[in-house]
Amino acid sequence: MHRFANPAQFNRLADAILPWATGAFVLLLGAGLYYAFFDSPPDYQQGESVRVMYIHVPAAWMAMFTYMVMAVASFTALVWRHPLALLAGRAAAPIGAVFTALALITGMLWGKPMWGTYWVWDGRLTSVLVLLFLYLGYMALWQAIDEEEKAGRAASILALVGVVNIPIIKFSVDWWSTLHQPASVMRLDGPTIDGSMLMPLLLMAGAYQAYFAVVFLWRMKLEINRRKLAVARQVSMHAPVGAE
Amino acid sequence: MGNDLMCRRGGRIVFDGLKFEASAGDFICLRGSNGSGKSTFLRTVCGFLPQAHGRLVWSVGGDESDHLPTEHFIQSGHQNGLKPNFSLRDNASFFVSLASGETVSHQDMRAAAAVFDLEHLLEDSVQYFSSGQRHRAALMRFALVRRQVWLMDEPTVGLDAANREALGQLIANHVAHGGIVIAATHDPLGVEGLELNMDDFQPKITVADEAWL
Amino acid sequence: MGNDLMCRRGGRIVFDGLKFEASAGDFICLRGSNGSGKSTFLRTVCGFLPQAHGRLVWSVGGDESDHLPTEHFIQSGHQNGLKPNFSLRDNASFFVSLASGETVSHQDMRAAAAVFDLEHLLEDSVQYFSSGQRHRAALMRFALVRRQVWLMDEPTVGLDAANREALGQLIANHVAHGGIVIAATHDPLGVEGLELNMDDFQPKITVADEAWL
Amino acid sequence: MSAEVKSIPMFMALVRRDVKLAWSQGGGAMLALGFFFVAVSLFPFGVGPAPQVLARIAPGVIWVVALLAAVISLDRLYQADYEDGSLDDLMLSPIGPIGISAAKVLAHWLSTTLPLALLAPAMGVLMNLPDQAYGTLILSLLVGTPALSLIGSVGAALTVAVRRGGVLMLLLILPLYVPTLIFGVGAVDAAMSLTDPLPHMALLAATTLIALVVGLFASAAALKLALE
Amino acid sequence: MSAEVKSIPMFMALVRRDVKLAWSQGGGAMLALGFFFVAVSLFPFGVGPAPQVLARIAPGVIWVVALLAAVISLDRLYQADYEDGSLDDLMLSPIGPIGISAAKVLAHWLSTTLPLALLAPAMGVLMNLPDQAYGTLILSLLVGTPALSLIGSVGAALTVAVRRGGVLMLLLILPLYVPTLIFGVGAVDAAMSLTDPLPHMALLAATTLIALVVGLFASAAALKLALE
Ligand code: HEM
Ligand SMILES: Nc1ncnc2c1ncn2[C@@H]1O[C@H](COP(=O)(O)OP(=O)(O)OP(=O)(O)O)[C@@H](O)[C@H]1O
Ligand SMILES: Nc1ncnc2c1ncn2[C@@H]1O[C@H](COP(=O)(O)OP(=O)(O)OP(=O)(O)O)[C@@H](O)[C@H]1O
Ligand SMILES: [Mg+2]
Ligand SMILES: [Mg+2]
Repeated sequence: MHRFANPAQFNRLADAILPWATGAFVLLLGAGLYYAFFDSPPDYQQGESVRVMYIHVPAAWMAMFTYMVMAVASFTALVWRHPLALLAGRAAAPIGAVFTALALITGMLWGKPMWGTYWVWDGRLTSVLVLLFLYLGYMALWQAIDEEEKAGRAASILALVGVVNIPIIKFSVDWWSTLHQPASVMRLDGPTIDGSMLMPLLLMAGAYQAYFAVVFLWRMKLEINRRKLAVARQVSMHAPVGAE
Repeated sequence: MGNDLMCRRGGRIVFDGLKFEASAGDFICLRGSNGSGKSTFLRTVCGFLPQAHGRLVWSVGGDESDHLPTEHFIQSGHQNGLKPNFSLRDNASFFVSLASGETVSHQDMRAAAAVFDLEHLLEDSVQYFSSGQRHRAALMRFALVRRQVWLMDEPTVGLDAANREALGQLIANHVAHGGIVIAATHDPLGVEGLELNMDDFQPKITVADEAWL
Repeated sequence: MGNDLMCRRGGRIVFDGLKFEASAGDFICLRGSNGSGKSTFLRTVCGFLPQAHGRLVWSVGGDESDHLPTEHFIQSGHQNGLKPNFSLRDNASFFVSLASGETVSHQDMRAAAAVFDLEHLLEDSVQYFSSGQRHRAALMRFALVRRQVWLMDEPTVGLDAANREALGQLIANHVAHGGIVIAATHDPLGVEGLELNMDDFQPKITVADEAWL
Repeated sequence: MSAEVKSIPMFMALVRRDVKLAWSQGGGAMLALGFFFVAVSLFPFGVGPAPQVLARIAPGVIWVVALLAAVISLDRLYQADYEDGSLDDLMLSPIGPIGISAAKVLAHWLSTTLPLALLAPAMGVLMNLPDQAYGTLILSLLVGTPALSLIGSVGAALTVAVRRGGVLMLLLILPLYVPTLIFGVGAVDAAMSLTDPLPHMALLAATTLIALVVGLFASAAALKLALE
Repeated sequence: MSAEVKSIPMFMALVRRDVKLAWSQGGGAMLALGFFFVAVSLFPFGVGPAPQVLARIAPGVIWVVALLAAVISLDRLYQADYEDGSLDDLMLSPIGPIGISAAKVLAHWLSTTLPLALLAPAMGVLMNLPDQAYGTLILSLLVGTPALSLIGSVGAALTVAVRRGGVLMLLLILPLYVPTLIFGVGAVDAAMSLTDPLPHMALLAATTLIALVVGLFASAAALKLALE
């Protein structure tokens, strides 16, 4: 376990992955945006506004995916007391919050033309809002407790409690028949969406994944450096105090 | 019993390389200047704080273990753990039933109160106690519950001369009966024992390189 | 200055017939067992508690008055009056600006902190202080603001030997410069002065007939 | 003598103490009940006394205010014990962290949220709730309030080391209260409109069960952390 | 050098400290704002999202919740200082008890109730408040909230010596809040129905003025009592 704990090793690994991930992000995003906005048909029901989908749907997926990353990191941190896992959770949280906010905002913008209102209190929308609050709560807990390790473990407990919300997001549309679309891509019996729409959707999803990888690794490196700096500052602050 | 302990709080190392051993009948008097880590050490022994390094070993009846089962010790810290709205009797009887699941007899209660001359205050609500009376009420627990190991953080605070003497006797008596007492204090306690000076275990490098790991 | 004082708390008479006098350069050491009324006495002198009987007279520059204007004294009690979220510097500078309306210079701040060896903790948040550090932070006020009369309730609590000495010197120094210090304590302070033992003023009849009046 | 058997009297002692504390002078139970009563009775002033409007919003207002009252009293569930040092003593008792949070949650429910449920019909009268909804209102509160205590306990334990962690607790737990609120109000609304409240009740009970499992473990873990 | 002139910097120092405390980690201002936000946003869950029902009750809900948020944060207006001993130091400062309560009320208003008023439009959106009512909503809160702080200060000072005097304070001050609530909601309702909110506003302002005079003196007297 502690072989991967080594921050130097992690840094090396991150440095190796980062350029590839960045390249993949640029390529996938370019292709995805092109197909989404220029080379895919408007929907026969929704017209041009269907193009919001290519931003909305991958964002919603990533909101849940990132939460799971955070939850796994939290579990690792709590059970194996792995400091790098604490940092991983901390690095993932703001990215997830941004994805969630993006899914919410694009959903709301899409809702106005489709449902005639920005917001309804249905199961899917509500549980995604709860997800946003969970991200915010996680980050707030990190902020609120000065002692970093303690803060991180408190936040990890919250993250694990919040995992309950993920299946609710996923299955709320099936449990309560509501306004929101049920799953058409990620379902057990294969996607039910037309190929001309599926392709740009998957490209965009890939781009979001690559984006996540880039920002996540970059933030991890940042966190590690920040910790190192904090330690160094403490050395200079408290060194003369020690009873030599 | 403790071996090469290191303890960290808020990312800073508080003490390092501490070794100590205590066996039945020992009194360990923790000394050291303010902030040297006496309270931190006691809370580590209680199991509240994890040690960053080193091992605490307890051997009870031949078995060695990392954690001392809570049936074997009792502690009192900087806060007194009393509910101001309750009478002293209620506070005490709750403490006993939580610690041992038993109810305390009227007689035992009075005997325990007598140690620090609190009989006349038993029915009074703790919020009207003077600071010294309050502290004595907190110390009453050592006379209420039988435990082998006593951990005391600054037990003399606010006590007048007569009660300090009573405290010294209580400790001496416990030690004489095979108990172990570890007490952090700045005052003389009038009990013979080993001294452990926390100033001797200040970390050489205040922040270890792998502190963040 | 005080004459035949009696003080009542919660319907009970705490002390009775207390007489004392203090003039510039006096150090009065309040003694007495727990619950004898030391804290009550100090709070009466502050003006927080009304005396049930008797008169407190202050003469400042020839004028006699019942209440000592707050510009002349400073007190510290069982609680420390520090905000745990703030750094020591913030706590101290707020205390000064509230007490005197002035801002304290960087230099004065460091000098005051140096009295109890707190310079290195100035920027730290008080919530991470050890108990002794916290108490020293509370005592720092006496070095921050110039007042003639100092009222101290158990100033030695939790201080290590070096800081007790510093406290003794601070008091001795103040008294030598014409200050008045009244301190309630169970510990020796190492300063010469008058002793006032509260045990001598316990009420003869515990419940006075006119207590309900 | 097994540890479990010995722990039962300790557990009961803790429950008794906490109930007694909650009801002693200045305890949290009175505060929550007072808050519940006063806040609900402000609504007719705020919204105006039109009976059909009040009736329409009655289940929602009663549930929301009950929930807020629970939050207010949960704020100090562990904080008070932490501040006066008795949390240390509790944690050293043989019942362990899970036992402690179970006992404290039970005591909170008995002393605070249960009385809220029992007081609710009176609030229903104030809010002009239709007759057919009273039974479901009480029942939904009885089934749903344990979830409030349990979820709240996690928030309270997580923020215990944060001085006046009130806001943070609010932010952490109120989103988690949303399902309970929705199903609870749903049941009462169904009863009011003379449809079947059972599906809502079943979901409410499921929420409470999930809260029971997740809540106790998470509270216990958070408590241990708090003392470090 | 007169005492008044010297007291101004002390007064300002106290106001600054209290504002800083309210906004520091775990301070009361964040709690009140969080409570306001969360409690209002629970109503659509509770009452159901029907826009016209929400709009109908919007002024009442926003005012009632703002009032409850103020009460929650007032609970510890003096209590925190009393418990940590700094109330002793304050009372010995030359600004005197009236100065202290004036400074603390001002700080409370600046740090807590004023932000509530500024946050209110956002809550209006959540509650589907009609466009024409926003101006009056903010104005009514600006005029009315000082009364909340002032009246609350009396209750907080009276109960400071009672441990966790929360209930007591609630019962003491909430009835006194009713006039403010009625006039405040009345003004917003008037604006919503396109009638003149001015008479309501005038009454609201009068309430605040009365609270100013009575509140400061009563708080100061209660504070002196608390330290005995
Ligand atoms: C704020 C409002 C909205 C939120 C929070 C939201 C949330 C979500 C979430 C979480 C998913 C992922 C579901 C999954 O993977 O199973 C999703 C997918 C989706 N959403 Fe939304 N949504 C919102 C509004 C809308 C609107 C207005 C529409 C269009 C009518 C819409 C259409 C879709 C579609 C087509 C999918 C993909 C379903 C699939 O193929 O799996 N959403 N949304
Ligand atoms: N708030 C109060 N209400 C009623 N009685 C009180 C109150 N505070 C203290 N007393 C009682 O008044 C008496 C004197 O208390 P005081 O705090 O003055 O004692 P003290 O001499 O300072 O003792 P210590 O050395 O323990 O600090 C005690 O018997 C105490 O029980
Ligand atoms: N909760 C905390 N977080 C971070 N650091 C802390 C915390 N509590 C104490 N410390 C720091 O740890 C060091 C040791 O504190 P500790 O309370 O163990 O000292 P102590 O020896 O008991 O001192 P005292 O004689 O003053 O009681 C101090 O420098 C203190 O500032
Ligand atoms: Mg200590
Ligand atoms: Mg005293």
